[in-house]
Amino acid sequence: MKLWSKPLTSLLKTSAVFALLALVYPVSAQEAAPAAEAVAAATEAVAEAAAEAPAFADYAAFQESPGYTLFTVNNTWMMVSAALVFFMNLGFACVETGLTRSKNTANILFKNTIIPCIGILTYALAGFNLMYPGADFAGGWFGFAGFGLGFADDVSGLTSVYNAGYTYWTDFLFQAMFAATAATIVSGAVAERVKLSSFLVFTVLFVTIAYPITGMWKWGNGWLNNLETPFYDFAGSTLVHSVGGWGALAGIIILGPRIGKFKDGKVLPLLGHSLPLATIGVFVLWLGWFGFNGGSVLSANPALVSLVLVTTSLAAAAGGVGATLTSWVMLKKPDVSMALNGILAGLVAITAGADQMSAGDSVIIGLIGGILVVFAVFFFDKLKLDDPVGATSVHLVNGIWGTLAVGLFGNLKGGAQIVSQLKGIVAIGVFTFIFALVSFLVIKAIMGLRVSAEEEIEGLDIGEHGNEAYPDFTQAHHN
Amino acid sequence: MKLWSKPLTSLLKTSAVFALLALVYPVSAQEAAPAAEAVAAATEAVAEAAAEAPAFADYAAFQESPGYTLFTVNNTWMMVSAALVFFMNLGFACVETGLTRSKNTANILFKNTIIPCIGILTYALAGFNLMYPGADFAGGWFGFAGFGLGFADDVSGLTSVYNAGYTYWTDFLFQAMFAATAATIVSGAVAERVKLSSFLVFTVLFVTIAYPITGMWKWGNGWLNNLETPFYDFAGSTLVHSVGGWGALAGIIILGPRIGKFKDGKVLPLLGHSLPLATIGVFVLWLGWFGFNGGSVLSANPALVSLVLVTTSLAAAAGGVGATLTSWVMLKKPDVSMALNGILAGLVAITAGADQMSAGDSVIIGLIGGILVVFAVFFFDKLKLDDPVGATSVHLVNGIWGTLAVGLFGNLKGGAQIVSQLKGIVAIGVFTFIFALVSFLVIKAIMGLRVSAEEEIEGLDIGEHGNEAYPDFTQAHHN
Amino acid sequence: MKLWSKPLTSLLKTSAVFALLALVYPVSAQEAAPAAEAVAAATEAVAEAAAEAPAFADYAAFQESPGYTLFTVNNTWMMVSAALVFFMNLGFACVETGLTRSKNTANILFKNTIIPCIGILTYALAGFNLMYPGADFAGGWFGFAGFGLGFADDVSGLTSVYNAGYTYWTDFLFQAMFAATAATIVSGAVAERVKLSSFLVFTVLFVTIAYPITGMWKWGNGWLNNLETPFYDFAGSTLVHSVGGWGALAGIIILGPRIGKFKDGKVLPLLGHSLPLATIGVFVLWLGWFGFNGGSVLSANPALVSLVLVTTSLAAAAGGVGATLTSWVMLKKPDVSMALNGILAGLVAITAGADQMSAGDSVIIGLIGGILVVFAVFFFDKLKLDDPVGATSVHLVNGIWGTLAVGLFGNLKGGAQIVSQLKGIVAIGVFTFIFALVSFLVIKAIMGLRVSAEEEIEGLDIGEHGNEAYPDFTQAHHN
Amino acid sequence: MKLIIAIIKPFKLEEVKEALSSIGIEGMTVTEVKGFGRQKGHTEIYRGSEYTVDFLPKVKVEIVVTDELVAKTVDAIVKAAKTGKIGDGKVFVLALEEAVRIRTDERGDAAV
Amino acid sequence: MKLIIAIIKPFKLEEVKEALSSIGIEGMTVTEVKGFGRQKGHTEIYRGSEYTVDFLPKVKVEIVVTDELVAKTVDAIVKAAKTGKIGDGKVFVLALEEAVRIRTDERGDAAV
Amino acid sequence: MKLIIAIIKPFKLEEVKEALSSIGIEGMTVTEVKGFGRQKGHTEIYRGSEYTVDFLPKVKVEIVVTDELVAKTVDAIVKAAKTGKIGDGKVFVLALEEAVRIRTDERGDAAV
Ligand SMILES: Nc1ncnc2c1ncn2[C@@H]1O[C@H](COP(=O)(O)OP(=O)(O)O)[C@@H](O)[C@H]1O
Ligand SMILES: Nc1ncnc2c1ncn2[C@@H]1O[C@H](COP(=O)(O)OP(=O)(O)O)[C@@H](O)[C@H]1O
Ligand SMILES: Nc1ncnc2c1ncn2[C@@H]1O[C@H](COP(=O)(O)OP(=O)(O)O)[C@@H](O)[C@H]1O
Repeated sequence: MKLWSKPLTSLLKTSAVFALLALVYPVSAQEAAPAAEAVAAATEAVAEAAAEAPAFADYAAFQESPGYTLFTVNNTWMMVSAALVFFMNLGFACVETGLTRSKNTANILFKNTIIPCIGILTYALAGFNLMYPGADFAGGWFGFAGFGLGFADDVSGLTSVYNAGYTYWTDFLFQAMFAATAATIVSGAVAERVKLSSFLVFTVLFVTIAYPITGMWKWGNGWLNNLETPFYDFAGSTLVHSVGGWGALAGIIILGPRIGKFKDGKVLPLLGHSLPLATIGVFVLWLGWFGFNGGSVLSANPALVSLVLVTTSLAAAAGGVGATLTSWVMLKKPDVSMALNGILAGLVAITAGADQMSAGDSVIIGLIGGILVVFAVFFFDKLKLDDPVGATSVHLVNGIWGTLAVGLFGNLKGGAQIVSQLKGIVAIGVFTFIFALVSFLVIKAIMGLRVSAEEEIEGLDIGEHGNEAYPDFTQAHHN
Repeated sequence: MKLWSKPLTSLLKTSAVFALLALVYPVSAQEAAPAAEAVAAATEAVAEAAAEAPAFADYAAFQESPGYTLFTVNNTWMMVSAALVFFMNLGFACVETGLTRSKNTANILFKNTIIPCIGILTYALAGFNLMYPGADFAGGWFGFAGFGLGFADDVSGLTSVYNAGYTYWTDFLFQAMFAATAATIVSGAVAERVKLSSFLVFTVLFVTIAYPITGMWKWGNGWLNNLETPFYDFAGSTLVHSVGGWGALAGIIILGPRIGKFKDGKVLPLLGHSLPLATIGVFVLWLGWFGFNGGSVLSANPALVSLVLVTTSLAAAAGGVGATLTSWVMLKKPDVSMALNGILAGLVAITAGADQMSAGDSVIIGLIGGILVVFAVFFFDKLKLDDPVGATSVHLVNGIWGTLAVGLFGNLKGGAQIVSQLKGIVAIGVFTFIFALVSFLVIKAIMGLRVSAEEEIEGLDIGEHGNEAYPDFTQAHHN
Repeated sequence: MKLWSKPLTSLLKTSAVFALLALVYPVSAQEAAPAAEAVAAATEAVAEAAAEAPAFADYAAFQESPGYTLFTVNNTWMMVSAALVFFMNLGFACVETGLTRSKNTANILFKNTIIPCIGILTYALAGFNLMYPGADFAGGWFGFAGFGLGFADDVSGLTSVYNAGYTYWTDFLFQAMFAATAATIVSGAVAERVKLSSFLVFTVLFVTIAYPITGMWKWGNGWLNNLETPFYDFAGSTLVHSVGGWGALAGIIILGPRIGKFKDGKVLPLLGHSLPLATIGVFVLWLGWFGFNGGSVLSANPALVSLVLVTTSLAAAAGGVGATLTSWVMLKKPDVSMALNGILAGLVAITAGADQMSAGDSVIIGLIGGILVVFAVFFFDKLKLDDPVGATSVHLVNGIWGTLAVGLFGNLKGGAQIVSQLKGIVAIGVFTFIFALVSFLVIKAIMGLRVSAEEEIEGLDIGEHGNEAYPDFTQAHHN
Repeated sequence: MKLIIAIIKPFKLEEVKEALSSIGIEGMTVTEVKGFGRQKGHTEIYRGSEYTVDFLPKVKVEIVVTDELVAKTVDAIVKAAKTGKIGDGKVFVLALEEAVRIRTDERGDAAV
Repeated sequence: MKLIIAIIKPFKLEEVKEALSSIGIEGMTVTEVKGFGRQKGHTEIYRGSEYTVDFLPKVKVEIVVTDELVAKTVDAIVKAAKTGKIGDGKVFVLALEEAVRIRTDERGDAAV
Repeated sequence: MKLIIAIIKPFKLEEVKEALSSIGIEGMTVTEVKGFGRQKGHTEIYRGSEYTVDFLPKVKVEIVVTDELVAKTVDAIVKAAKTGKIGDGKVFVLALEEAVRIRTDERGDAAV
């Protein structure tokens, strides 16, 4: 692969990237000061409300109180956000299905359908109480508040210890939807060869145990949240996306590449079967991110939420443009799947600091994310790590990049913050990667992890489900 | 079909179902008491607001009043909910298209596109005023408030007699979106053989007359709402889903099966042509249910709406898991379309009591719904009733199950409630089934109900529309 | 083409249209008076809030104020609306992909993915400040507030001069999402033959310069907003849709038809490759219109927003029915793509006056829109103007019709209004059409506008991207 | 050995397959094709423009048989595929010089 | 009778069909195929990896004609399908032993 | 000249193509087909009902070669396509009377 075969054109095109960077400078130069203020104010307001809540005799009394309406607004926004995050499951299903072959379509759809089902149930059973074990475990590494859902019987229990801006149920719903996404990320990377039952066992372990434990370190007010300069991860570049990405990396290392992907030291692409599906998926994910990041403000605070939505959208747009330009320069033509990955990269990258960045910061973070994702795809291919949908490039690489960017740009930038970010990245990465690696190895030893070569060639749809995804359309499966 | 050919494995797998049930016990054990309180409080609050509304001289005066903001929040949530329920039309379109053959795709898309159009228009013309005829008809069997939309000219008319938490227009919009779904349910069951013009006539009758009349019995404050122990159907397991299901049952009885479905006493499956479409449909429907059930609280009441969203999501997840396990045990492999139907089954089943259940109750209701839907598909096949998309299994069987479940679980459980639930199920079932049966028979006599065998074999796309859904992809139609 | 070959049947069917019109009369007869009142009240309320805002020392003080909650509600609704308008990009992508051939699918998806990315970035860079240059440019033809995003540092700067009901960031987000749609409209019309790089250059010019300038004339408080009887365009029948439509018209004139479309004076249809995609697109667009029109109220005002959602939905439904009946009468069978176009036509048509119409008005406006779109498709075909997706018929023709309808129906009807509407239509049409024409000509001269005939025959997917949209499905491209 | 090519209506494939099975033929290869013949296509309309669909979906069945089975095979196909309506299709017979079973390298009649 | 097999460029199908109609041939069967020949495929890139598309879309037209029509048919196809550029395709002619019209059981030339 | 028809397993296409290239054959036409033979299809279940997928995806490769290349070609195909498992497919050889290269109007061996 001669990637710089036409140096002059490349140079011209590369300079276009820099021209764009230059153009965004005016955007970037703006101060994000009001945002910072807003953050402080919001935090206070939430704290106050929390203090107030238990004062009411019953729910009716609370409804009569002046704070009830604002509480209702906040809760409404959080519910809308939860709905949008839920919808991301469809986004993942479409992206992963679109970027894989039609003979494995039913299998991938099934996984992406049953994972949120399992995720929501196990999160209700244990995950939620592992991730948010309560005040007793503040600063710790592990805590558990018992099985099942439930809360104190009086009105004060309407909200949990972790929020005062919306109800306990809303809290659970929003967090449960987040949990499901982490496992879904893995499913794309291991697609087209992993045994269904084995993967489902992994999913249960991953979403019930691994995700909540590292989540607790930060969002559950564990040790990472109590560093001198606390680790910062606004909506989960690390806690959700990198976690999924580490799981994906462990999976593709142990599984090995799909048959036919690498031959005589060359990469033979196994083409995804439907770009429309992949595109639908990316738009649905972008929409979902309005809730993923917008809801992570944990209130409807106008200044903060709207800033977050703007930084999120700008980073997504810049990611799309960055990946397009990079693939245009490097590959001579703009690759559609790279543009799509670029948007996701921008979204993942901004997620850690979406509330701390100016418009210009977010453009730069997204643009770099979009460039990174293209090189990351090359890089993993070089390493003969086969990730059909680019999950590691999107979620792991950009999850790390976005988390680091919090120390490099925006309100929190600074050396101490960089150190804290690195601590969080490494700690969560090491834990999750080892957890996933061991889980996969144990599952492999006990029940096997990969389908037979015959089944892989014929397709997992027939092998695992006895289904065909498109029985009306004749098709021979060449690979 | 030897369904228990491998008794040991089956046993093992069945016990997995029970293990899951056992695991959810802790979830289930939680009391839903706060919810019950919340219900009472909410009802009161709405009543109060209703009493207050007419006090204002004009809209501007109302806007100055302290209650205006809460009114605005409630109204906003209801509008968002209406949008989500509207989106369910796409969900139905995708599920029904995905589970049928590509030669009938244009026809099904057309029906699912034009039904909401017709439904909204006829509901504006008459349906709304049939379903909500006003206080004069309280406790009755039938009422009509005249053609067209409109309300008293002063501010008190901003909201209708049936609500005080949002505007008259929001009320109409939300209810109109509900109405369209009932007819859409029928369209899936009769697909691939029903004559287009005949079906459109049925749709107009069904959505303009049948649905509003039975709807009025409960939601329009008719006789079912005034039983000593009032019939309870929170968001329409019976009023919407069973009603659609009864219409579907009448349709498939009169139409008979598709050519090729049953041969020499055996079932020959006619495979749906696109699992991705079916999956997109199910996710869109699940999202829509956030509005369908969440909006049925008729306000943004934080405690109630968030509880409803949690019970809804848990039931959907449990339904998906229940159907997957059942089809895995019974059919040896997990069937994707069954998992999808299971999610819908769980959603339909929780709909009647979504605001009255604890988390654990909703898991059990959904799980049973998911198991039921698989057996219901077998059952209707046994009866040689051909329902390509499983509409009767999903909407009729689980509509009944969910309505009954209100008497068996949650805040309202008890003998008297069971009796009321049965009254409602039977009364609405008998009326709707007979209405649909007679309508179909009359239409059949006058204009014919089924396309010619030739057209059925060639596909309704060419026959009814002169369109091809996928002209780019060569395909011979084998069945 | 003998369109009236069966006069009798046609007559019968045509009378069905009129019967429907007669039926809607009761709906139509209702007065929309409360809406008018509501408008006035809302405008006042916003003005007041604007006056109040600067009174606070900082954001925390504002949060303590009684107005904060209503501000939060309004802002939340606006953010939800922005999300829905964003989602329209997926709608356009699906409609345009579905109505074109599979050999150009990757190209169309790419354009519809990168356009919003580019649009959001350039709107941040310059477009927003061109469209809303501030009070200094009131009544003018052109203004610019400088590059980049940003606002005064104190709390008063939370909202811009153009709104007081939501934050500056929300404002930007909502407007940026609108901007992207205008360029997307063009992309459908020029599909299957336009050179990618050339089209991207056009997009940048169009969305950064042309759209904001004419937008400023009305929404930026320019000269059209300061006519004695101000030009009225509630949500952009002209400012967004016609603008896109004029760009589309210029494009298809200069590009010429696709190879094979016109032969020996006959129209040879080049069939779109996926009706499911087109249908998904239309439903997503309809959903998006809840935000497009609903958000254009610029607050969550319950009376106004809910009225707008009802008029929008009724017009969409009537458009679908109108186009279906028209195509049924004219073409003997109901064409699915016409029904879909009809819904969009109704939506575009109601957009200019969605807040000024009664339910009945909106049904009539939508119905006429649906009829118009069918004839417009015939008309452009007659002129040998090749528009694969009907963008000119939907957005240009119905943008004009809807803008005119504001002078013919509803609260503002009257001679003076008609004159103002015509002024706006013509002024914006002339400017945009010439801008687009010149842009296309200059681009054509410098870098070429159309792919080679060979590439067009083989498909732009291979030519422009080296991608295949559906590599799994064998297909020879006949045209 | 002969190569028999049958062009039939798609929905007749199942019956033809069964008819062939019942006379002991257990190998065939099926292709989806489009046919043009006396059975005229339909005139359809897309977005207001008429067009003719000339090519109708057909299925091509290719069967290699030993010489003695040819007549029986042709008859079985004709019987099973006939509806009596225009467009029923054709059967063509060609001489085959050699047949090889890839798995075993068997040649000639043994390979069929 | 002969079986004529023509492999042509897909976008030439319409012209070939018309050329055949104009010399009175009213039956043919069309299959979508992929061709490999002197016309080399393109090198494309998917997610950063180069690959070659060797197989290009072609259309195969099969026509059975009576012996006297063979030359005319071949010429008509060659003329209509020619662009002069590489990849125009091939025409092959095989001897046919028998033809049967399924609808009527007609055999031989009458069945064509 | 002969027309060689090979029915092979789809995933063997690449190897067969390379085998043919290596003996100097640079033209072939490929069709996706469904095969029915000794290799029985699988019994599957859709929504609770069992059904048998009789027709398995295969690829048909058609190659026209000059007479002297026939044996070599058949051998190359058989070698490359063999897995030894049931369902490997068949190779058929037919006599060809004429071949024409559309682009140049060349006839006979020159056209192959
Ligand atoms: N001369 C021919 N060569 C090749 N295929 C033919 C020929 N004539 C007919 N066919 C095939 O047979 C099919 C049926 O032929 P048609 O003329 O429509 O009806 P019939 O079989 O009743 O004569 C056609 O669609 C075409 O696929
Ligand atoms: N020997 C052959 N056997 C079968 N098909 C062939 C043969 N040679 C060429 N073809 C078919 O003809 C098409 C065109 O051939 P190609 O060599 O590319 O160009 P040309 O027709 O100009 O010689 C190929 O794509 C292939 O489908
Ligand atoms: N008599 C036949 N005529 C045409 N095609 C055949 C015939 N026999 C086999 N085939 C084709 O060869 C394929 C493989 O044949 P099969 O009997 O399954 O295995 P094997 O090649 O090992 O004998 C079949 O799927 C079918 O496409």
